[in-house]
Parts: sequence; C-alpha cells; structure tokens
Amino acid sequence: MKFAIAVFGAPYSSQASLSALHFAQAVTLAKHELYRVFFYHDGVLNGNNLMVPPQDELNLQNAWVEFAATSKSELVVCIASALRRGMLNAEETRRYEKTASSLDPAFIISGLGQLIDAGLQADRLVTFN
Amino acid sequence: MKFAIAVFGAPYSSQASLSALHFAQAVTLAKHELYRVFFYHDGVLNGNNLMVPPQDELNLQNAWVEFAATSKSELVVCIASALRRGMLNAEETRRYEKTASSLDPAFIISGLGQLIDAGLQADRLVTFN
Amino acid sequence: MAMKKFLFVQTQPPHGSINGQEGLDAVLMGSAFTECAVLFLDDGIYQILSDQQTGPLNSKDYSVTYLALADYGVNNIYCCQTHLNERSLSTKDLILPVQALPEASIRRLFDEYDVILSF
Amino acid sequence: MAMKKFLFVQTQPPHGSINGQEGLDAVLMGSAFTECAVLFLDDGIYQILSDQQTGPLNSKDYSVTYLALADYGVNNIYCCQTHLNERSLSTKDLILPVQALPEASIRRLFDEYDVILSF
Amino acid sequence: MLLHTINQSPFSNFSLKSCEKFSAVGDAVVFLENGVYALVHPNLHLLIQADLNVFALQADILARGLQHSCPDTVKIISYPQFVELCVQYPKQKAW
Amino acid sequence: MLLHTINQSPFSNFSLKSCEKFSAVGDAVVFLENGVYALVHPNLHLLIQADLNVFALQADILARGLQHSCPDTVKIISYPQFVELCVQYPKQKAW
Repeated sequence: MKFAIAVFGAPYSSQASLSALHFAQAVTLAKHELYRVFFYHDGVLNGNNLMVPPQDELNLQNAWVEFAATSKSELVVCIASALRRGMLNAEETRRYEKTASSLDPAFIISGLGQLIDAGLQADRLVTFN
Repeated sequence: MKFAIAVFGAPYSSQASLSALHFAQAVTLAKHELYRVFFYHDGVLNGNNLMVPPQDELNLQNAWVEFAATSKSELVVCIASALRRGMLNAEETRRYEKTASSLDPAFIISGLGQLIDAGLQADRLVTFN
Repeated sequence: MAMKKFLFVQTQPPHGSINGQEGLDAVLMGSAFTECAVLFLDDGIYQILSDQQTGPLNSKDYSVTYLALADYGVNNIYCCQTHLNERSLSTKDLILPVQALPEASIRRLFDEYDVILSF
Repeated sequence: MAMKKFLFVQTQPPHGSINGQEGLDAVLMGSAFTECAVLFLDDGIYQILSDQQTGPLNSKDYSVTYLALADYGVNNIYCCQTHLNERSLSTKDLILPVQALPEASIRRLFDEYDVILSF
Repeated sequence: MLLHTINQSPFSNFSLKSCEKFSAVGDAVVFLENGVYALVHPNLHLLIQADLNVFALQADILARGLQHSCPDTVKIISYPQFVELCVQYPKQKAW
Repeated sequence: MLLHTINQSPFSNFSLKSCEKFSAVGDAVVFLENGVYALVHPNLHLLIQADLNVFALQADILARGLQHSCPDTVKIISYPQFVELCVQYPKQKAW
C-alpha cells in the first residue's frame, strides 16, 4: 500500500516529529511504499541542519536524513512555511540575498501542491500535528 | 521602573513574540528601563535572520533588531534552547563545526542564568508564553 | 477512479497562531487540484467572524481571503450549529455564507470526503 | 534587600513537548542563584510519575534529574491535592517527596515567592 | 496582589477556571491574545463574582472582531495601560 | 470507517469529547503522545460505550509510566500495528 505522511510540529517543542519518524520506519518495515513525507507549519524546522541537541538526545534532523537515505523516501518542506521560518536552501538563500542556508540538502523545498498531491496519489495520508 | 521580558513562543506559530514586542515598545515609551529581553524555548527562533515572511506581514526578527537599536535594550537567547533548535551565531557555528549561522548578531547567546538574573535585577519580569 | 475529495477542518481561532492562515493556504491550493470543502469546528469559526480590525495588532486580516473561496470553486463551507450556539453566534455574524450543520451531520460529512486535513 | 525567591510552576506532562525539561533546567539554574521552589499543577504532576520507561519511544527520561533537586538545595516541592485526585494519583506514585496542598493554599504560595515562572 | 495573564481561549483550554480557582480578592486578570475570547465565554462571570479586576487588550479584541461583544465588567486597555498594570501589581502569573 | 487520532491530554484539552461526539459505531480511536492520558481519564468510558475500537501506543504509555494503569477495554499497540490500523481504516481524522 502507498502511504504519505504529513508532519506539522517542530522537533522537540512538539512530539509530532518523533511520532512521525517511528511511524515512517514502521511503514517501510512492513514493506509498504512511503510516497512522501511532507513538512508543513513548524514541521519545516525538522530540516534545520544547524541543530545541536544534547549528546544524550536524538538529533531529529539527522534521524530524518538517515531514514530517507535507507528508505529512499522523499522529504519535502513547504516553501511558504519554510521561508516564513527562515529554513532556506542554497537557491532560496541566493534568491532572497540572505547570508546563509540552514535547510539540509536531503530536504526538498517545494510547493504546498505536494501535500495535495500526496493526498491524491497515496492510498493513505497520515498527519502528525 | 526596571522591566525585563521573557519570550517563550516562536514567531508566527505563536503570538507571544508579537505581544512581547508591543509590550516592550510600551515599556520604553513610558520611559521605564527595559533591562533585558530573554528568549527561551521556541522564543529563540525570533533571532533567525534567514526568515522571509510575505511582504504584507511583519518581519518579527527585523522588528526586534530595530527595537533593540532604538531602545538600547539587550536581546538574549538561551544557549541550550538555541543549540537544540539550530540557532547558532558565528562562534557556536565554529565550535560545533556547522556549515552556517542563522542567529542575527543583534541577539546575544548566553546562559539560562541571564533569565534568573533578569528576575533578580528587574523590578518586574513579564513572561509571554 | 474518480478524483478524491478533500475536507479541510479549521479548528483554531485567528491571530493567536499561524495555523488558520496556513490552513487556508492549503484549501486554496487544494482547490486547484480537486473538489474541496471547508469545515469550521470549535474556535475555528472565529476565523470568519466579521469586522476583524487587525491594524492596531499589526497582524494580517486574512479573513477577507475567505471571500475568494467561491472564485476558487470552493462552495461547500460548513460549521457546527452547536459550536455557534456555544459562542452565542449565528451565521449572520460571519463574513461568508456557511451551512450550519447539527452535530449528527458532521460525522456523515467525514464519510463524504476521501481525505481530511485538520488545522 | 533580601534575595528574591523564585517559584517555578510546571504545568505540562513529559515527553509531549520539551516544556517540562526546559522548565527543570530553569529550576536547576535558579537554585544556583537564590531560593527556589517547584509547584506541579495540572498535567505537570505527570513529570514526576514513577517508572517512566522512555527507551522504546527514544525520548529522554529526565524525571530522574528531579532526584537531584535536594542536592541543589531545592527542598520545597509542591503539588495540588485536587489535581492528584482528579488523576487518581497519590504522592506515593511520585518519584520524589512532594507536599500536596489543598487548592486554597496554592494562592498563598504565590504570595510567598517574588517571581513566578510557569512552564 | 497578583497580575494573572491568560492568553488562551477558554473554549479550548482550562486557564480561565484555573485562574479563578487560584486567585484572591483584589487580584487583576489581563486577557490577551486568544485569551480575549473569555469576553464571550459563560465562565467570565466567575472572575467578576470573585472580585477580581478584569482587563482585556484592545488590539487583540479588535483583531478578532470582538469589539461589539465587550461586557461592561471588563476594562479595555492599551499596551501602555498593560505596562501600567504591571507597575501596580508586582507579580505576574502567566496561565 | 474512520481512524481518529488523539494526541493531546484530555485533562487539558477537549479532543476526547469532540472525538466521541463526531464518531460512529465501528470507528477506531488511537491515543498517542499526550493522548494516552485518556487511559486514566474518567471520560474514556464514553468511547467504549459508543462502540468504538480503542487503541493506545505502547511506547507513549511506557514513556509516561502509565503501563500499570491500562484498562482492559483499550488495546495496546506498537507502531507496526498502528500502520496496520491505517491499512484497515481508510481515513484519518487527527483531533
């Protein structure tokens, strides 16, 4: 079966990200297809590759990147949510003439249409808010 | 009278930041001293100088920087909260060998002791959570 | 296979967080792809309360964007009559026409749509 | 002037957000400067419920850090008896000794401290 | 004397009830952000009956379109008046 | 058939009540994150009486120390079982 996941919460401040990660791992473990993980709202902060959590805590950004690498799943952040929250990739950094980029390259910046597309294409869209 | 302000909420996702800004402006307008604005929890995200909100919306990071410049108030972000959320200045970026920094230089990274100090030194500590 | 229909559920009041505004963005985007409807539950109904004056707060009055829903082909807009009553509101207090449903009909609405997104 | 006394109020349950953990960090820091007390209200009391097993969730069991409060000189630790009752809990279910106060005493506690920080 | 601040809607949160329970005669309450929905909530009268001084921020009321629903028992204030209240009431409890 | 998910504590939030009101016989409810405090909340029986299938995530129960308070009426599930429920129930309503 084809799954998609939407993540709306910030790492640490909300548990949404951790729950979604566990769920995503279970989806691929069960040999289902994970069509896309879409990060919206504060969920886009999961892509911040500057985070330095304490040594004894999970680095959620790293965990997502590792998950995507092994599962071949797509990590997409909403561009409007990302811009508002200062999560830029190299291209957006140039476009808006900012000083740096903080979005890990494993996360793709795209439009909100990718959330709708996930709902249309996947058999199941599961939200972690 | 000597005021201090604590901000616990992220810009946009929470109204805490906007309320605190209005309050801070009113404090200085009334000729009170604003000893410190301390950003804790998701409040540290107010210092993100990569944010690109839509043109018709307030840029809260810019607004804080402008406020600090005109009021000579100190903007302090908690280091532990900031590290966990990937809000690094140039020094922390070097220390943790990260690729970039996203904390505006108008925000000072310091310890949580500065929140306690604000409560001790100021006549009033007002929290926006 | 027929196109899936989306139901967007707004549950948060305006201005206290960006939730409602980003939820509305999702509705507008969805309407470009497929049939969409909006359901206002709980404090979500306050997003379309008339006469929001956001100047002094320096917030954005995105409630007016709801007026564009019809142009986007979004004509099914619902709320819960009980939630209106609890807030001493009637549909006349709202900036756009909304069908107020009894509680029992809300669950049936969930059945009519294929994807439910809550904000 | 005597040193100001701080009251830290924990209101959120553990693991659902970082609030409790960052609140506890603030208590520990505060204790290095001045006299501090902790009050658990509402779901905050769940932060010190015994036997939290966080391995499967891959979350951090910071509840054990509360055991260090005495070493930091924080000996005044309170909760609301009504909030315990509502959750069918008693102080025996908690990992550290806590004074359960009747509702009427909580407001007096606010009077005893000079700065109140809520998490 | 305590200055209670409430920034969440009483329709979705128990702050208003907690505040009423843990307040004393003469305390002040300031409603801000989503807290201003308390002005149209049936439990508002509990605070009035408890002899609290009840205030609400005008900018938040206007932004939410509640300006036609403000009861006389609540004083509408500006941010400068909020600051002045913080001067009068030495301690804040943020609910 | 709907899969309701509740991730907030019923002691601080009305999700449990909303879910009960807007559910139908045969729907499933999954408690996760702070939602698992529903297992020790007096309103849990409303869902059981409404003939809903009630589940709760084990990892969240253990992390909160609620493993000794689980009523028989609630089935404790792993993440893989949560995924399996999503297969069985075609639509999610996140409260």
